[in-house]
Amino acid sequence: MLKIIAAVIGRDLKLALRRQADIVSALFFFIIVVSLFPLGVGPEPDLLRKLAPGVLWVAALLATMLSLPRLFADDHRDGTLEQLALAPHPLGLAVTGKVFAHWLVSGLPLALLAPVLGLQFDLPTDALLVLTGSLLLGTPALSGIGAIGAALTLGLRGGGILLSLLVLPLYIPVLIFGAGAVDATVAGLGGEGHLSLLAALTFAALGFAPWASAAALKIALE
Amino acid sequence: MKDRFNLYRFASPATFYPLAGRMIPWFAAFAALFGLAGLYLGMLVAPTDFQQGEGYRIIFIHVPASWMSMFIYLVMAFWAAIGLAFNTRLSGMMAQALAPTGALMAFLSLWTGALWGKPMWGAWWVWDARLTSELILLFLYIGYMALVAAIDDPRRADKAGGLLLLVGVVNIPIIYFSVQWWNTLHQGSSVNLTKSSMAVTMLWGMLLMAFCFWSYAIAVALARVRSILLERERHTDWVKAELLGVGDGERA
Amino acid sequence: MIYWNSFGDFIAMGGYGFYVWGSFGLTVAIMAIEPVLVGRRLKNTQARLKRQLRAESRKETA
Amino acid sequence: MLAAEQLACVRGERRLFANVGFRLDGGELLYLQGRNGAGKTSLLRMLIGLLPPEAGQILWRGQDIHEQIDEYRAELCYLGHHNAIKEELTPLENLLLSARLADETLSEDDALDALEQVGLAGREDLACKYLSQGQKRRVALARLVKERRALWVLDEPFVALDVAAVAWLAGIISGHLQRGGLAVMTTHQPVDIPAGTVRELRLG
Repeated sequence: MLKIIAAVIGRDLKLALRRQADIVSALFFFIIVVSLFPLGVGPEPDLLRKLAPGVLWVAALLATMLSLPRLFADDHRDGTLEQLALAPHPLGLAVTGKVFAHWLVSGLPLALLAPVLGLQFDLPTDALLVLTGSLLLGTPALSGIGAIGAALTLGLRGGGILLSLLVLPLYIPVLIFGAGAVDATVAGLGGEGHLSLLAALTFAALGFAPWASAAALKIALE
Repeated sequence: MKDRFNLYRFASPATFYPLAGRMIPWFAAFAALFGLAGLYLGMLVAPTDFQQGEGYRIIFIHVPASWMSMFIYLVMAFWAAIGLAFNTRLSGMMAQALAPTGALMAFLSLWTGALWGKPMWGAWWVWDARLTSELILLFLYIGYMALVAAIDDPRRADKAGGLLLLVGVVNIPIIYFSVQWWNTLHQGSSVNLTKSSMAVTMLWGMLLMAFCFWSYAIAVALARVRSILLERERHTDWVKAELLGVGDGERA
Repeated sequence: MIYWNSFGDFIAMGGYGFYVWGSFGLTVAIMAIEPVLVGRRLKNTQARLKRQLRAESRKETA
Repeated sequence: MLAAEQLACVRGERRLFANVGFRLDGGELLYLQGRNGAGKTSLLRMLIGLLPPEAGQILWRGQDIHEQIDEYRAELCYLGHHNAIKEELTPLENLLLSARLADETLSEDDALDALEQVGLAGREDLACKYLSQGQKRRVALARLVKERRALWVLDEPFVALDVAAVAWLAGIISGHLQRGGLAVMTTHQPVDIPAGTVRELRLG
């Protein structure tokens, strides 16, 4: 069971590394969107500190969305998705691998980059730590839920826009608890409650999403 | 064994199409009846609310619309589950026929909520937990309709749409809970609705209106499912017989 | 039995007329338009399919 | 071993075929023929269990394939008209990966040997995007060299191959049949397979 997950992760990471432009452009998108906000709302540190959690989290959400349409599309086009579906083990395991690999190349870099961008918004150190922690905890759920949307819209016209329409409403709880954790830390209330709820969401999403995605992929492959 | 047989008979499109046709006038009549009775009680008989004045009368459509918007989504998810589990043709069509009405109900709930909120809270829109959840529910409806419309093959559309509905219905409690939590953290308890003890006439007015919306939704959805049925099954013998039969009736 | 003293009071809704009638107006409009649209769609579908059917049967007999 | 009974297929709203059935035993090959759009590929997708049939059933060793899907797929090898290779990876990596993902053991020596057989010696370490169409097809076909699964389902395997490669592939399929394997394939140009019983099924 772990063997197949590891094999898929290994394959997707190898492919992502041979096509670094995708990872880098999603990261740049994140950086640019976050940096645009101070230009839009003005440089007052108080206002920026208040906006920072929401801005960083929304930008992370959008940056994740960018890479989702290709999660299954490439494999679908060249026929490897069929081969994965025909392997003698449940497709959900392979999808679990793909979700992890997607997180490793999209969510993880975002989380590692976020504290640097948080400095632009004058966030205190403890808030920066919580920001990184909340992104580390929450982005796997984004990859998981996103995989469902990517599988449902596989091969459809205008799939990218449709994908955001389907997935963004489902991202709301992650956004609320993720940004809420940072917010609470800035306000001096402590973000532990938010973080544990975020962890619960991520576990639920990672348990449930690959199987829902696998079901959607089977529908798309019919 | 006999029950099983009957169930299958009603689930078959050929039986369901004329059955739906016969049921529509009844539900339309119920809707009109309940609506008139509800409006009479709610608008003419019920006394004013001592805290909210006459503005509270929006409740007679706001609450039924909100109930229906949630209820219809649950019914759609129920059909989706049936369709995915038993591979019945009718289920997906039922879900699709309900979706536009459910979306309209969600929209009406938001619209009347805004018109209620302005005089009560002084703002057209507040990020109250209920309004926010309702807005997200509207997004879910729109997402479902967009997905189904984007898929050409009707069977794939049914299955993918059904899967999305199930994912949505699992998420709705999570979304509602998170929005409520977020709301209490940010707003305190400043915008809670006044909970006045409701007069009996008000309660009856609201229930009657809820029945009206309920019958209305069933009638509209049945009419819509009839068009979808004809469209989908246009190559089958029963549709041909049905259409030619209708033609004969008109000529006679 | 009836709560209102005059028709004018009923319309004014104690100063909330705009909000109350705005809500009821749109609801009534939607509930009037939606069934008409759905009914027309059903009629159109029936008529179109019947036309197609006739064209097919003519082709078969010819 | 493989039997199909009363299969029917509906795509969109078109009924492609109905009442299709056949039996296939060890050492036998089924040629699937028919004009474009007759449902050849759809039938193949039913046989590999991706497309649920509208009516009828498919039996493997006497049992419905959907009741034993993982066991069935452990005995199944499918080659679609997509090559199922990754352009960014080399032929060697592709071969090793597809074996790993299909839960098979394939040593690097075996893989190199297979690539040599399909005439890709010296190109093992070149990313597949630099290969020609025919060469990419050969990478996909190299899977068959060490493939010991009982049932091969091949969708247009001879497309984009030159004469020598066609002969080579026919030999590979013969070897498979001689070992008692089964094969189902679609093709526009019937190729002589030297060994095994050949059955034909015409759709449409």
